[in-house]
This record gives sequence, structure tokens and C-alpha cells, in this order.
Amino acid sequence: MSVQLDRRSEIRADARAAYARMVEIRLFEEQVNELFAAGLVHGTTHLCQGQEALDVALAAVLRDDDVVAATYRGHGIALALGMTPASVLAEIMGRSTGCTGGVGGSMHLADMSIGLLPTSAIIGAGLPIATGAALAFQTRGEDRVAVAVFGDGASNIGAFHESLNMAAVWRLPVLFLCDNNVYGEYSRIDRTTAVLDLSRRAAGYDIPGESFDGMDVDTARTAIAAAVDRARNGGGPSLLEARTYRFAGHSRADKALYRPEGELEEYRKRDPIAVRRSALLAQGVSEGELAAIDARVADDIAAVVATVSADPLPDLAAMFANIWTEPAAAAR
Amino acid sequence: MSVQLDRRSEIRADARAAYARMVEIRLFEEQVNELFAAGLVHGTTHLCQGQEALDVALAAVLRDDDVVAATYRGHGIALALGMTPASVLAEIMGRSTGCTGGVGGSMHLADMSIGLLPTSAIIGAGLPIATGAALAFQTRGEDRVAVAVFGDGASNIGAFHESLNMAAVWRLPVLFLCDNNVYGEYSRIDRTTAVLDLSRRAAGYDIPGESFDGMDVDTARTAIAAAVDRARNGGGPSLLEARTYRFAGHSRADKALYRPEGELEEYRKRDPIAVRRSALLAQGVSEGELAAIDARVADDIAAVVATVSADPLPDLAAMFANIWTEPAAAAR
Amino acid sequence: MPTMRVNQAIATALADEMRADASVMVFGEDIAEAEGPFKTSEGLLAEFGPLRVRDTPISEMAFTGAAVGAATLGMRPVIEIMFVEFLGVALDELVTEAAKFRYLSNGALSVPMVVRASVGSGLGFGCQHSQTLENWVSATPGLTVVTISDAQSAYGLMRAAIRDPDPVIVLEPRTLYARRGEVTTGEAGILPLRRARTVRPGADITVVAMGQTVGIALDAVAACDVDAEVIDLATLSPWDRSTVLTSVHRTGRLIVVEEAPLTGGWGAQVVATAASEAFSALTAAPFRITTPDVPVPYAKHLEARFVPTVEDVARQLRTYLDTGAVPQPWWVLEGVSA
Amino acid sequence: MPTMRVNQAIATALADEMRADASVMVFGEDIAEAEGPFKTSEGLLAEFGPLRVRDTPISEMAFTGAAVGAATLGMRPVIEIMFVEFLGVALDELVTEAAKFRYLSNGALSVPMVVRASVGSGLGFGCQHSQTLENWVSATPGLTVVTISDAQSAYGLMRAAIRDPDPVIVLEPRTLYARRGEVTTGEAGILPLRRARTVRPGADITVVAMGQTVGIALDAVAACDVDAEVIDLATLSPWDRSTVLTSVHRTGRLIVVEEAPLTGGWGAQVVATAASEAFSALTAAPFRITTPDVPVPYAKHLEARFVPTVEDVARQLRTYLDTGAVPQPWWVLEGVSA
Ligand SMILES: Cc1ncc(C[n+]2csc(CCOP(=O)(O)OP(=O)(O)O)c2C)c(N)n1
Ligand SMILES: Cc1ncc(C[n+]2csc(CCOP(=O)(O)OP(=O)(O)O)c2C)c(N)n1
Ligand SMILES: [Mg+2]
Ligand SMILES: [Mg+2]
Repeated sequence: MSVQLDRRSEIRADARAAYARMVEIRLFEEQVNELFAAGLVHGTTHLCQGQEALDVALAAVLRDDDVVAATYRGHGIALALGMTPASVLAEIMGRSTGCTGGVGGSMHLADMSIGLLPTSAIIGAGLPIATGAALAFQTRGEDRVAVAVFGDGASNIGAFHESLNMAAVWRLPVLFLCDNNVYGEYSRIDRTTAVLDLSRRAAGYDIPGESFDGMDVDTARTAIAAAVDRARNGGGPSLLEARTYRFAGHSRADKALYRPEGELEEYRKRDPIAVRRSALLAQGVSEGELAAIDARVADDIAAVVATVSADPLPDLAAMFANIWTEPAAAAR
Repeated sequence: MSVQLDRRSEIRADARAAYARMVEIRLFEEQVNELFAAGLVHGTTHLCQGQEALDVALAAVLRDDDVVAATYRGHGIALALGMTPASVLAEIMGRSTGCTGGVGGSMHLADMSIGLLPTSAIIGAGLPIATGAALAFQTRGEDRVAVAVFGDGASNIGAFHESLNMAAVWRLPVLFLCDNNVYGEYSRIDRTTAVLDLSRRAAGYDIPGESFDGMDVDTARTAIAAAVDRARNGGGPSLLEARTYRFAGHSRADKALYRPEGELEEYRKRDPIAVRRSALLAQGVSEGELAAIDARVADDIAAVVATVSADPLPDLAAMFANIWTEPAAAAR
Repeated sequence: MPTMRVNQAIATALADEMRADASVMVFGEDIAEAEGPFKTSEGLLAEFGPLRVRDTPISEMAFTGAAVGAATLGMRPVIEIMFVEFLGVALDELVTEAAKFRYLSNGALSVPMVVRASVGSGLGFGCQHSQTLENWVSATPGLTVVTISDAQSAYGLMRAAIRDPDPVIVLEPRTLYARRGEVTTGEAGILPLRRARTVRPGADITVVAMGQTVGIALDAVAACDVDAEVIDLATLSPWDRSTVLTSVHRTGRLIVVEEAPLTGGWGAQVVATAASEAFSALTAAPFRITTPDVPVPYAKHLEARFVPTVEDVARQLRTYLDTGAVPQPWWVLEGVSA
Repeated sequence: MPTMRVNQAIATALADEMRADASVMVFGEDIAEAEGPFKTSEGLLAEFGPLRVRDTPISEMAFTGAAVGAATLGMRPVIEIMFVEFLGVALDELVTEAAKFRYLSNGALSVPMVVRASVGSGLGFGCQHSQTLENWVSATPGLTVVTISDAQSAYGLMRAAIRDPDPVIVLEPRTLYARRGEVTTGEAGILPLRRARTVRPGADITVVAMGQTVGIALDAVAACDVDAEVIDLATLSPWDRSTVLTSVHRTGRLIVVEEAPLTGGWGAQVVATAASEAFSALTAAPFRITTPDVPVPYAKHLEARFVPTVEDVARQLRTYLDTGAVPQPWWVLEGVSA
């Protein structure tokens, strides 16, 4: 088993490990934010604080051979699925050790060994791609499942509609998982979207639809497991809406001043990490144990930053590689 | 008033005229079919026998300053809105007297004097365009209405979803009128579409949706009038599904052999023209009067074929005209 | 050698690859039960069944994207975009996703998908169903753009496209579907991608064409009785610079015959490359014979003038060989347009 | 003359046209309340209100098509496609609808819409947010394709685009938004569409550039101390052949500097046209300096080499002037790629 799949196994079996992963994602994102703020990274990045529970729940449910098509807001899902913080950070920092070798950047993470298709920076693009992965599984008679993770804003784009209809008609093993974090860029969902219960849209395709609290990892896990099992057992696609919140701005530079006063604070009360912490404490895990996890993760992230910062940059040839496979490349 | 708008007025006020228009559309389509079969016209054409009631109902409801974005299956709607058979036929036959001067062809009819936007041959393209027309009306504070007419198959394309959502969010005066004629090309709706009551999709946008018998002109008129009034009075968009049937094949060469046995015959019992005829007879219109209408329309169509066949062909310069407006053309 | 129509050659190529490789599947609108609007998938559903041969909803974005996903997960999907215009609602999945997946996976992923799309004018389908639009796809590193020109190239390039590990779009000029030609089938009939085909060797002038215009160029050359070398570019991107440049170096003269507009048409890069890299070999100005900058008109006699005609290509060829000067396009000569 | 950033010049142009003409309206994603991701619509919502300045859902097909409909019904919509790649889900409405409506209405309809789209590399946005993609739109009769190159052209071409009776797409190189320049506002600041701008007159060589590469070409020329004529093509389609050809006839030498790939890039038609129509005036091979045929890489030092650099353009200019031979692209010279 690879390091990545080991990391995945952990969070399935062990509630502490799942908590630790959520903390890892949180601290990772905060670290990335600092690196950008300090001008150490160029380009842009989209952070996922507030959405950690969903990513970890999904990763915990999926089998190693299932696949996920996610988005530019993908650090959390990559880490949850098992990608190492070093691999993600190196990609963000444009190092040759990054998961795409540094040519992709923050918006483009990929590692098929953990089932992560290249995350797309085009809204909606992943839904047909996950549908196609499910098509491959169905055609070959495999009981694997594909998942498309996308935002509330993406539920308004054509690819959403086409994918759900086609997947429904073909009864494909795919889960459409909408991470409704209330905003699409700087627009609150109610300003762009005709229905607020996004799972209602499932009715237009005669497939199951459900909305749930995406900030509670157990709730999320239960809802996702049901839909994934249904898909795996020939029950076809589902539309799930996870209710989360984007604690950060849309991207690097965004201070999110457009949020109504008090909204962030309201949602912070449901901070998935705090929620999880309380639940574990209630289950008898000690405060000290949790503090130790927090500290260990923090140390790990700090160490990763140090290592990755010293990682090599890709050489110029890297920008010419991996465009065509070799015969084609040679023919040129 | 123009000839075209006079033709429109007729069908609003007079049930016999509405009947006559339906017969005109039917005979026109049969004539076009023959011309193609005889090899007198090149290219392709998409006929609308079975759908006449809907076209006439829509035209009867709309005000002269409302607009319609329709499709390549557009002869019926063009005639219903008031375009003359000569203008439509000349276009189909590539004559300079055609509504676009012969450069468009059967799939591309347009006449803004009757509110007919250029019909599009790209599935779904008309929905955003009608939405945009409604946007213009709303922005200027006009109480005009835009209508998108499209097929059952088109309800599966992305533009459908995006348009309905955006129109709903902006509460635009637009009617989305789906002419469900049971087939999209050679595919029966149930093989491509996850729901069969297409008006159910309205729920995904929180707008009114209704399905109705589109082969009865009165029923259609009532349903359309309600939706158009709503739009005109600030009530926003609606999704209507008219249940019709495509008596002909998809296009010129299609014999429609894929239809289940007996299906056509079943639908023929609801032939909109026969239905209308019975209704008029029941209202006391005499058989003789109706026969006279039928005969007059047949004569008119025959005369139109004779005239148009002698109409001039566009000269070569026509293919270079109307691409850019003059200053731009000159600058080239 | 059997003769077959181009659409049969395509269906045969698909069937042969499907027999050879269980991962090949096809989907698109009305391609299964109806066997394709242009009968390019005749017999496939019957032989390979509904899992591998599927009718899709009218959802180009969904099924193009599905091909990306299925290809990434080990299938070799071949999808049909009935008219290339319909890519206008789905281009993202091909250009911005499929063509980038290898790059975005450090070489770990292949996307061996094929998009087949019918293109071009000549059948009276009007301005929204008659464009060629290779410009939409041809500046895309990672995507191979192929155009067929006869039954053999349909068969041979289609099989090669399916076997290619990266995304390929095969453009099929619609007027060719009904045209017959001899076809070598089997492995021997497979043609290499990214190689131009010299369809007529010659010494006096190089004529580059693609798709529909290959036959037109050949006929014009025959009509002129000139020793022209006619090259079918076959793959537009990445194109076979060396075959073209070698020929131009030998002949010193170059004409490109295109079904593409003067402004933005594909032939410009052939002429530009020759001008840059074979400048001193050129004995006269290289030039393009293109369609005019107009939407494809419907009326038959107008549409007949849209693609360069044999007569017009022959006229230009003759003028060029006689005078060394670049001839005027017909619309200038006949005074119908500046 | 005030100086302003390019994004301010755009917002100013929009505001000036909105003041002058009540039919002008703007919509797009986050352009109203947030005033645009690149602040190109600053102040518009406040001044013109929510009917004329609207945030859309993430629905490029719907709002591009809505612009077609609104324009046809008498508005002058200006829409923002945040990154040009997003046209990949909406291209149909622009190319296959908007650009054909005049033709399909016997000249009765105008579609005076403007699509603004940010383009290009340089800000670390990766390969799905850094392309220029003018090839998607530039072979479209009926559609005018414009690229801005500085604050003045942003202001002047934007106003002209809005006033134009036909559809226009204005491509805005993203790296320029923050760049300052002097801007003549008002009627005097409006620049004509479909005209190239000679940004530096010169006698020895013609250098054609567009967008980001205009500044690069100017800097390279300055670094070389050569009397080059630098032409900003400004409108790519239909392009100003006469300004370019007149210059080439005078200088006898031509280089095009592009932010576009070697294969399929826009400069090919400039070189091809010069080769055809100014063949005898050319004293050396015309050539293109392009981006390599690669997706735009993310890592900063790689992306920095993607667009031709000032140093590299200067090197090629010098080699060319010294030797008359076409220089190698850097990736060949440095041995990083064939
Ligand atoms: C087709 C397309 N349109 C617009 C964008 C620009 N864009 C990037 S992220 C984003 C907001 C997406 O919102 P949502 O789907 O809710 O996802 P979130 O960012 O909240 O995770 C937008 C509009 C894009 N990337 N692709
Ligand atoms: C984007 C796009 N995809 C596919 C087609 C090909 N096509 C033309 S008509 C048609 C069927 C449309 O069915 P429906 O919407 O039910 O309309 P109908 O023909 O029954 O009136 C198809 C698939 C097209 N024109 N545009
Ligand atoms: Mg969101
Ligand atoms: Mg139908």
C-alpha cells in the first residue's frame, strides 16, 4: 500500500485520525494563506476552511478504487483522499515534487493512485467527467463509483443539468455532491440561484436528492455512504447537497466584505472542527489527546513547509513534457 | 398594418381563420414535403404536421410587439405569426424573395415585423436569446413578452437549465414553451430524458410549470395566455409543456420507422385539425363552410408554389451582403 | 480491395477497432439504434450491444465530458458530434480538459478519446450546419486534429485515432460520406497520424489541401495538365511540416486550397511556415485559395461557389504558373465583393 | 491627459458610453456589486443601478445568449467573460448565433453586443485560465475581434466596440489591467475598430504585435536600437491588411510577435498575407516569434518563458537584422525541445 492509501485507511477506521485530518486541512489552508500573503507564491488559490468535514467524510466512505472529480478548491479533498501535504504544497509552490510536477498549481491537483482526477478550474467541467468515469465502470461491469464534487454556484451551469439527466437515463454509478458553501465567488447563493434547497433539483431527473449538514462529519458520512452504496449497487445517481460555509474569501485576495454582518460568526459556531472536537470529547477522548493531535499536525505542517521550500524547481524541459505521449511527441 | 400583422389579427379574432391557418400550415408542410421528394429543393427541412394547434394558439395569444425565438422546425410558427406562405416557401426554395433573401433556407426564418427572431438550428440556442429579449423589455420597462419555443429533446441541453434559472432569478417576462412531440430526431423521449412530465423541471427553478394538450388549440390558447399574462404582469417566467406529436419524420429523408407500431395511428386520432374541425362543427359551423376553407387554402398554396417557383434567385452578391453593417464592410 | 463509401469506411474502422479492443465504445446522438444520421455506425449496436454503443440525450457537454472521464478510466470512447457546430456548447471539455489531462497529471494520465465531427458545406444545410471550424480546435497543444479526405483515409486515420493514446478529433467532410473509394482494410490499411499524404507526386508546384479540397485540388491539377505535387495535410495539428517543406524546397512554389475562410483559415500557417523556412527556395509568391469571408449561404447556386471550385482552382493555378503572380480570388475578379 | 490603469480605462469607457446611451447595459459574473473580479466595472452599479448593471449566475451560455437577445431587441449589452476559457461553454451563441443574425434576417437585424474577455498568461493562473484563444473566434465573418494593448486602446477601442452595430469581442490581456497609461477620454479618445495602430514608426523592419506583446515588441526594439516600425494589430478580425502591407512594402522585412502558439497562432495569416501580397518587396524571410506549443505552465519561472520575452525578441531581432536568416526559437536554441 502506498503512503497515500495508508493515509486514506486511517481516517476510515479511526475517529481520531479523521479529526486529525480535518485539523491538517485547516492548518494547511492557513499556512497556504500565509505563504500567499507573504508573497512567496504567485497565482491564486482557493481555500476550504469550513468545508473540512465534507472532504474527510467523502474520503472515509469511498473505496480505494473509486474516483473523484473535484474543483480548484481542492486542497482539502486531495489531503482527505490521502495526498500528502508535501505533494499538495509543492504543487502550490511550483516545485518539481508537486503532484503535477509544478506545472499545474493550486487549482490543479491530481493523483490517480488515490482516485483523484485532475481538479478543474472550469465551473461544471467535472460533472460530465465523473459521469464518464461511471460510464466506464458500468460498461466494464465494475462496482466502482465516481463522485463529482462541485459548488452551489456550479449548480447553475449547463453541465450540471446535462450530466444529471444523462447519468439518470443510463443509471450510472455516480454521486453528484454539491458543496453548498453559500457563496459562488462574491455572490450569495440567493442572488444567483432560483431555489435554495439545491437537492430539489434532483426531481427534474427523477433521482434521489438530499440536503444535509456538511459541517458535521458523521452526518455527512451517513448521507454520502447511502448514496455511494446505492450507486455501487445499481441504484443509479444521486444528488446530495452538503450545507457548509466558506470561512475564507473566494480566493487569495478576497476579504469577503460582501458578507452580511454576523453571518460568518453565526457559521463559526458550527465550525466543523469544533463540532468534531466536542463530539470526541463527549465520547470520552481527552482534551489532552486532542491537544496533542493539534500540536502534532501543526508540527508536521511546519516541517512540510520547511522541506518543500527547499524542493527543486522544475527545469525548463518540464513545460514541454507530458503534452503528447512519446510517439506523437517524436513525430512532431 | 402589414399583410403579416393582418394575418395575425385574423386568427386572434376569428375561430374560422384560426382553423384556416392550421390547414394552411398542414398543406404547406405537405407541399414542402413533395417539393423535396421531387428533388426540387436541396438541403433539409423539418416539418411540423401534428403541431399546428400549438403554433396557432401561441400566435393568437401574443401581442404584435411580443417576440418569439423558435427552431429549425419553424414553418408553422412563422406562418402562424403571419409570415406569408410565399415568403416562407421562397426562403425554402432559396429565392431572393424569401424572408432572408434565400441565404438562410428552411431552418432559418426571420421577420422581426412579426416578432420572429431568426430561428436557430442549434438545439437550445433560442432559450438564452428569448431570455435576453425579455431582459431588454424588463430593463426598458416595457410590458412585452418573449417566448422560446423548443422541443422535448432540447429540454436536456445545458442552455435550458441556465436560461430557466437566470430568467427565474431576474423574474423576466419570458415563456419557455416546450413542444413535446415525443421525439428528438429518431429517439423517443423516454430513451433520453429522465422525466417524462417535462413541466416537472419547473420546480428546479421555483417557477410555474404546466403540461397540457398541445393538439387542441383552445386548451393550448388558455394555457399559453395564462403564462403570457403572468409574464406581462411581472410574474416572471413559466415553463409550459405542450403535448403534441410529430406526424412526419424528423427531417426530409426520415421515414420514422423507429416508431412503435400503432403509435402514429393512435396520435392521428387526436389530429389537431380534425379536433378543431369537430369543435367547429359542434359550434354550428357547417361542413360546407369548412370544406370551402380547405379548398381555398389548397388553392392558395398551389398558387404560391407556382409564383415562388418563378421567383428570381439571389445574385452572387447576396452571399456577401448583410454580414457587416456598411461602415465595417467598407473598412475591410 | 473492396470499394466502399466513406461512411461505410468509418463504420468498418469503428467495428474493426471494437473487435480488436474491448475498451473501444461509441456514443452520441442517434448513433446506436438509428446507426447514425450519416450511417457512420451501421451495424455497431447489433454487433457490440447497448453497453458499448449508446444513444445519448442531446447533451454535447455531458457526453463529450463523459468521453474524457471514460477515457481517463481506461476506455477508448469514440463520440460523434453530429455537426461540428455543436462543439460550440461543449468545447471546454475537449480543449480545456481532455487536452490538458496528461500535463496536469505529470504524465500519469492518458485520454485516448476520439471526437468525430462532420464538417463542411455542400449539402444545403445552411450557415449553422456547414462550417468547418477547425480553428476552434487547432491551436491546442495535446489535441490532434485530423481531417479525412477519402474512404481510405477515413478508414486508416480513424483506426489510428482510436489507437492513439491522446485525444484526437477527426473532422469528416459531410459531402464525402456518400463517395466511394477503394479501401485496404486491416492493419495494412491503417494510416499514421501526424503525417501528410502525398496523393500525387509532382515537380513543378506544391498544392496543399485537406478534406473536401483534396479531391478538388486533384481535379484542378488534372484539368491543368501540370506536374503538381498534391499533398493532403490529413493532420492539421500538429501538422507535418517536413513533408510540406521538403516538397516546397523542391518545387519552389506553393498553393494551399482550403475550405476555410480567408480570414483565420488554416492554410495561413502552411504559407507562413513556407515563407519563413523555405524563403530562398520560393521562386514565386506562395498563396491561399480559400472560401470567402461569408457565412455559408443556403441557396444552391450560391453555396456551389463557397468552396473553391475545380474550375476556379484550375484558373488560379494556370494564372500563377503562367505569370508567377498571385491571382485574384473569384469574388474580386467577378466584382461581387471587395 | 489623465493617467489611469487599464482596468480603470475600461470602467471609464463603459461609464462614458452608459452615460451617452441609455441602451448600454452590462452584465456578467460578479461585475455589479463586486465591480468585477478585475475591477473593470468600478462605479457602474452605483451610477447606473441594478437594471442596467447585473450580476449573473454562473451561466455563460445563458448570459451570452441573453446578450444576443437583448442586443437584437435594441439594447447594447456588454458582457464579461471573466476568463476567455469560459467561452468554451458558450461559444455557440457568439459564433453561430450573434455573428449570423444580420445574414439570417436579410440585413434587418443588428446585434450590437460586446463580449469582454480577459486573456493571457503571466499571473500564475495555470493552464485553464491563461490561454488567449483568439483562434476560437477569429475565423468568424460578422464578428469583430479586438485586443487591447494599453490604457488608451482599452478606452478607445471599448467605446468603439460598444458603438459598433455588430457583435464585437474585446480581448483584454490580464497582465495589463494594473498597468498605467495616459488616456485621452471623450470623443477624441475613441479609436477606430478594424484599424491597426502604428505605435512606433520606423523604416528598417515591420514588427506586428497584439495585446501583451505590443509592449514587449516596443521594449525589444528599444533594446536593439533599430529603426523598426511597430504595429499593434488591435483588431484581429477583420484585420487591417493595408496598414501592415504598406509597412512591409516599405521595410521589406516582417516579424510577428505573438502570445499564441506556433501551431495555429494568429500571426500566421499576417506572415502568409505578406508572403503572398508583398513577396517581391520582401528582402528576407518573414517570421513569427510565438509561444511554444505547450499548455501554459504554472511554476513562475516556467510561465515567465511562455510569452516571448523582451530579451528573446531582441535576440531574434538582432540575429535577423545581422544575418537575414530566421532565428531559432529559444526552446530549440536552448535544447529543451525539438
Ligand atoms: C465556466 C466558468 N465560469 C466562471 C468561472 C469563474 N469562477 C471560478 S470559481 C467561481 C465560483 C464558483 O462557485 P461555487 O460553484 O459555489 O464553488 P466554490 O468556489 O464556492 O467552491 C466562479 C464563478 C469558472 N471558473 N468557470
Ligand atoms: C446542439 C445541437 N445538438 C444536436 C443537434 C441535432 N439535432 C437537430 S434536431 C434534433 C432533435 C431535437 O429534438 P427536439 O428538441 O425534441 O425538437 P424537435 O425536432 O422534435 O422539434 C437534434 C438532436 C443540434 N441541432 N444542435
Ligand atoms: Mg460555493
Ligand atoms: Mg421533439
